[in-house]
Amino acid sequence: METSSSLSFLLTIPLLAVVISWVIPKALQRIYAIFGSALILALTVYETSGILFSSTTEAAKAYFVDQRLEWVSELGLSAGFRLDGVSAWFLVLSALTTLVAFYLRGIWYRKQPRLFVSMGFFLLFALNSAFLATDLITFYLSYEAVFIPMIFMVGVWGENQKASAVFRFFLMSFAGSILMLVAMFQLMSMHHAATGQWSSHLPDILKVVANVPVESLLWPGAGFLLAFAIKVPLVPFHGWLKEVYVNAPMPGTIWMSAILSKLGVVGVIRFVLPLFPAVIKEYQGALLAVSAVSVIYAALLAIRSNEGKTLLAYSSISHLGFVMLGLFSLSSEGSNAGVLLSVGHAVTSGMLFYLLHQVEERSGNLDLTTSKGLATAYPVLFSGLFIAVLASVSLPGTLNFGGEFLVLLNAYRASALCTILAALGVILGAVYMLRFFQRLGLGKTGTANPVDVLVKKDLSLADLLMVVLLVGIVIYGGINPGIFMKG
Amino acid sequence: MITSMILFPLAGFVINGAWSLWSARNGTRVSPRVSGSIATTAMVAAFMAAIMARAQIPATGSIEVDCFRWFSLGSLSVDFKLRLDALSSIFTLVITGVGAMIHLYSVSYMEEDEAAGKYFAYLNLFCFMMLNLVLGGTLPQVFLGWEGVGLASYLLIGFWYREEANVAAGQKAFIMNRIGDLGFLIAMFIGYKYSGSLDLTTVEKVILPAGVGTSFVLLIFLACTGKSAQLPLFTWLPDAMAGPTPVSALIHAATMVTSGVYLLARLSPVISQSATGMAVIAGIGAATALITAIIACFQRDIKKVLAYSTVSQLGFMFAACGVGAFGAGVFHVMTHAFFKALLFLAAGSVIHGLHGEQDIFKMGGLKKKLPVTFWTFTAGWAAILGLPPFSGFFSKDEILHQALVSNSGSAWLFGVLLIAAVLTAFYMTRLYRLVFFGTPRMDQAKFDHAHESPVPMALPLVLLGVLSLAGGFAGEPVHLAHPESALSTPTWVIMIVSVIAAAIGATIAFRRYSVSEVKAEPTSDVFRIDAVYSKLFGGGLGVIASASQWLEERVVQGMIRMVAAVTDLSGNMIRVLQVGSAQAYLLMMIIALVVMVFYFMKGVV
Amino acid sequence: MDFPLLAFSVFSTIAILGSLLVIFKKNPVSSAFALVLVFFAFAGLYALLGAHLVAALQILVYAGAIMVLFVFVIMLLNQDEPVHDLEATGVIYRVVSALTVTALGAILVRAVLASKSMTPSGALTDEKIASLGGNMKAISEQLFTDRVFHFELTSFLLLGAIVATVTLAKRKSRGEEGEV
Amino acid sequence: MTAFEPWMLLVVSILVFCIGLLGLILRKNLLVMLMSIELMLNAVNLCFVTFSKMHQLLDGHLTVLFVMTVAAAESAVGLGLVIAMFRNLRSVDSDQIQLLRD
Repeated sequence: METSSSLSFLLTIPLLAVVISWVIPKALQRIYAIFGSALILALTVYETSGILFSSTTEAAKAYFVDQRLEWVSELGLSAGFRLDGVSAWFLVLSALTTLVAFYLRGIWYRKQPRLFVSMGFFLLFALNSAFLATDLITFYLSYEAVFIPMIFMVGVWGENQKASAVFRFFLMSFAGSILMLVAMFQLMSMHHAATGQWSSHLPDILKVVANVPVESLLWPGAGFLLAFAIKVPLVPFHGWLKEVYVNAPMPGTIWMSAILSKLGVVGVIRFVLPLFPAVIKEYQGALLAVSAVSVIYAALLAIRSNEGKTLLAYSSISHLGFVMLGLFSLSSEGSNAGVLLSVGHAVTSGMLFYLLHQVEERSGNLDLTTSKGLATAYPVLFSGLFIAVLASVSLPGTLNFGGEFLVLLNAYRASALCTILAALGVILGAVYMLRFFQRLGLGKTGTANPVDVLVKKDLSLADLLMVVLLVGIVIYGGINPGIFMKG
Repeated sequence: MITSMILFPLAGFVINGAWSLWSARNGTRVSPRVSGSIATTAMVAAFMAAIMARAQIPATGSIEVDCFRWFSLGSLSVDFKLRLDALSSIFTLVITGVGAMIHLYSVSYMEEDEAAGKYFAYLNLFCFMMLNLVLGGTLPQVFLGWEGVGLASYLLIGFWYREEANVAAGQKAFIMNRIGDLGFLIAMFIGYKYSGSLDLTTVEKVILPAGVGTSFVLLIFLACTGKSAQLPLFTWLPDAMAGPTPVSALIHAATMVTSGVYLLARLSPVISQSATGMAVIAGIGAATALITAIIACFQRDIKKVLAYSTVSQLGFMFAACGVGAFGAGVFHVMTHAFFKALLFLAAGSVIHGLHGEQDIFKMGGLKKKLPVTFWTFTAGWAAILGLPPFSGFFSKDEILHQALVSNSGSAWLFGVLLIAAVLTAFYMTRLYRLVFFGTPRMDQAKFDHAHESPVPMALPLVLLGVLSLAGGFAGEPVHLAHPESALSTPTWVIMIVSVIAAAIGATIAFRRYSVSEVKAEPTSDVFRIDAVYSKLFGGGLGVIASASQWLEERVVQGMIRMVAAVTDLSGNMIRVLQVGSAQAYLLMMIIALVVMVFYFMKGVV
Repeated sequence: MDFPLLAFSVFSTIAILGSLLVIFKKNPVSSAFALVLVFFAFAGLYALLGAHLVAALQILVYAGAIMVLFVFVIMLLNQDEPVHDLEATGVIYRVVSALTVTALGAILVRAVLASKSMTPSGALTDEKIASLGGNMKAISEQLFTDRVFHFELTSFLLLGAIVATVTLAKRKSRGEEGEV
Repeated sequence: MTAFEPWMLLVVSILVFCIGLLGLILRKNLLVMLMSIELMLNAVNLCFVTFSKMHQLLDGHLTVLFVMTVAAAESAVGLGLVIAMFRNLRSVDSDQIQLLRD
């Protein structure tokens, strides 16, 4: 039986790692970061193993943990955390993503490595806290804390137009979260009006919100939804994404695409769906339509992209459109499928960006306008990339298939039209992903490349190890996707 | 036994795949002989398993093997299970049997290719996926196989990936298949919605409301048109000839492209519920048979002729399914697998013998040079023409018969198919005549160097030749629900008519191409379908994508700029207050305090 | 008019007028002397309340120590001449400040008037204090028993203040800006 | 004529506090600003003692003792800062300290 200490443990370990990183010599930072994050991953899996590996959701429920720490009880400020079937997987994912991000070699280990590593661990802490939070204020604080390391990532190790990227990222996300904060205050004052007590604890507020008429929940609901729509992002709130992804250093991109976008997903599952069921029900059609349009629109943009990172950035939006489609189908099955697809997307996009970095290291750029034919020179690297591409087009037998299939299956019951529209994204996904792979890997070698591009080493054993780990997760998840659905 | 049937190819795939990856990393080469032997052994073992499994099937019914729970969510649970009955057994025998021969053939065909290990890994992967398709006990599992064979097909079409054209052909195949897969997906959703399960046994029995039933059938058929290259989506198959010839024989003639027929036959109880859907299937099948037969008459590439011929023959099968004669369709799948695989392998042998020459107008007179190939090709030729007692005769005759006499059949359908049969005889004889008879139309040196293929390649040819000759006597392999007959035209009348039709086509071709100086005909894309498609879809997609790009750059990014401008403006406004004097800040603080006290403590103070 | 009221009127008038002088006198030295006046008036008010110890300390600490410090610094910096900083601010600023402070004062006075009397939560009446040995003894007992920890803490505060002041005011050993 | 009551001292305390505040806002001379702070502290002290009387407790007195200590420390440090500033800027005008502005 788990005790509540496991929660504090999971939260403090990354903080401890931040502190330790300041006394580790610069030359050892990468080793420290890799082993540290691997250790955290192992500990996270160990601490949550009761949930992760139990055969059914019912069995897993025995290991769910709720914890509430009083802070300023007069004002209802407390820190609430909940470890359940959803948050457990996201904890594991954030640790895994951190490991993948730390694994990459690059400028960040030469320029201010200490800052990089400590920011990475701090990000892990903030993410874990956000994934676990069941308290509005705790969630808000963690949600905002995630910004700090990300702004450093883009600002310190970013590419050419980092200033503009940081500005957009901050502006859009902050615009969303400030609305969310207002919505939170509204909810808290509703609680105060009903009970005379201040509380920001989700279960308390849920009790109150059940008796509040739908009309007065409309604006708070919209505030939350908008914040998450920007975070995920859904079209048309995705304007910040391309520039940030492209200008962020590769670990930053991995973090953003694999796990930061899931903050929105978790936010919807944890807060929006339970708090505003009637509001969502009312606008379900519109929400499903927005999700479906996200899928299609982003896929079309991806088809038009001529740069590897841009293309994957848009494909990320497209996949998350599917996730949101699942969540807005308003069934527990849909949410579970959404979680499954989130896990799938996190692992695949982590893998894609990871390998893309390897490609970039070898070819110098990720221009897709000319074929590079690199697969001849780097067969192992491109085999890995191909598996990632397959997972990304959700071929059956990979992790993403179960998610996408179940999402569409459940969404079909809610709206056949939106589902068919979104399913068109399956075709478009194949179009752009195959083009992506073809332009980088296939075709004649050396036509557009200086010769030295083709003589570097193929994937090193250490990198191969990481790829094998990720491929293992992708295949295992394709065979047994049920393990990810404990919500 | 059933499990081991699918595990053998999987093992072959894993071994060959890992080995070739490992050696690619180390810069060494995989021996084609060893890896080919591993792959072939796996397929032979699978074939044995398929034969033994066949013996275990009860007279009516099926064997089911539950492997593991794949996924479950809410009321839905999908098991990974294998289901073998008469229908799937036929397919497994064809896949593993013909597959084993083609593997054997490949060992020698691919001997000089440096990526042979990869090739055999893909080939085994294909067989594994194809077996999943036909043995799958649930729709998602069939879908797994369905997409899996598409993947293997993509990999093998673009096997020589340094040529952009090959890669493009592979992509075209994959994407067109995906369009079909969309139909499969949505059909699954409909099936689940109305039957509450994705088990084939349940979905087969489901009774759908009229309109839904039709859309279900049409969606399933959309999937079939993608995979089996039927009318709207057939253009990928001729391009798919970019792959190695044994691949064309196995995937794009004998097995994968027939999976559409399998799916229709498998779901025949549901499919038959919708008369409209059936009519569409029959119509499109017949139209495909005719149109692609016409196109085949204008091709110069030996493989392209066979490819269009395959599409045309698949059209026959779908026409059969469309009139309710699923058994006849499956029968034709089997015989077609024998003779078309044979024709492709023989063509491969010709190409191999001529060192890569594929243009039939640059061949001729090869009868003497390639005797084994010639005689086996003759068997295949006779079979596709439907000359008795070759296998094609039985199945094609059955299809023509059903097209005329069954309830949903008609004279029109029969007529179209008969014309297609005449054309089939014409283009096949044209090919046969131009390749093997007459005077050689190539360099003397090349002709002199032409050589018969080695034993590993010849052996499968002979075996398939025997099957093409005798396979028809097996009779209709499965007894699916037979359509009710409206007419009572006796079978023998049809037999005579179809043989006469074949004879007419063959005679015209023989006479036309028997002149001493054969004039080279230009290749012609008669209906310009490919060009229209690339205009329509390529162009259409381009326009939509450009539109969204415009929207993105102008509207979405404009929105961001607007937000930025507003922030800037309000920043400037607030800046006025930032006078930089601590006392002014203090004053503001107190003003704010006073206002807040006024606001919050109105009642108290 | 009884004596307490008379004393209150006198002392409070001095305190208020003195405060006004503090802030409106142009010469810092005058302000400082007005401040001394205010301190003494406050001491009187404390005595009126029976807080004799506080009254005594008020005179010792404020009027004695702190004022000496002020005057010393004023003299040190040669600031004993009129300054015209008040006129440097804008009229609007001055008006807004005055109105705001008045509003704040009005709110507070209103609050006081709304709750003029309150129920005592303790029981240390004047008589009780007398029986304990007087105001000073009672305070000292509490200070050195219950609050001894806090008392000790203040010594650290003072120590810190001493160190800080010395550091700040120390003349740089070298450098031209060291002369005052 | 009414008798003296402790709440009257609260009014005095408020008035002195507000005057101190006004001085703090209006004056630019750092020395006078420090004096205004002393005024405000004294006003608060008066408040404490008055409340102590009204509540019949001695805690107010104790607090005043601590406030006085803090005030002494504060004025010592504050005046030290004024001296340091005067050394650098030759002025005790608060508007002269604007290193952080813009």
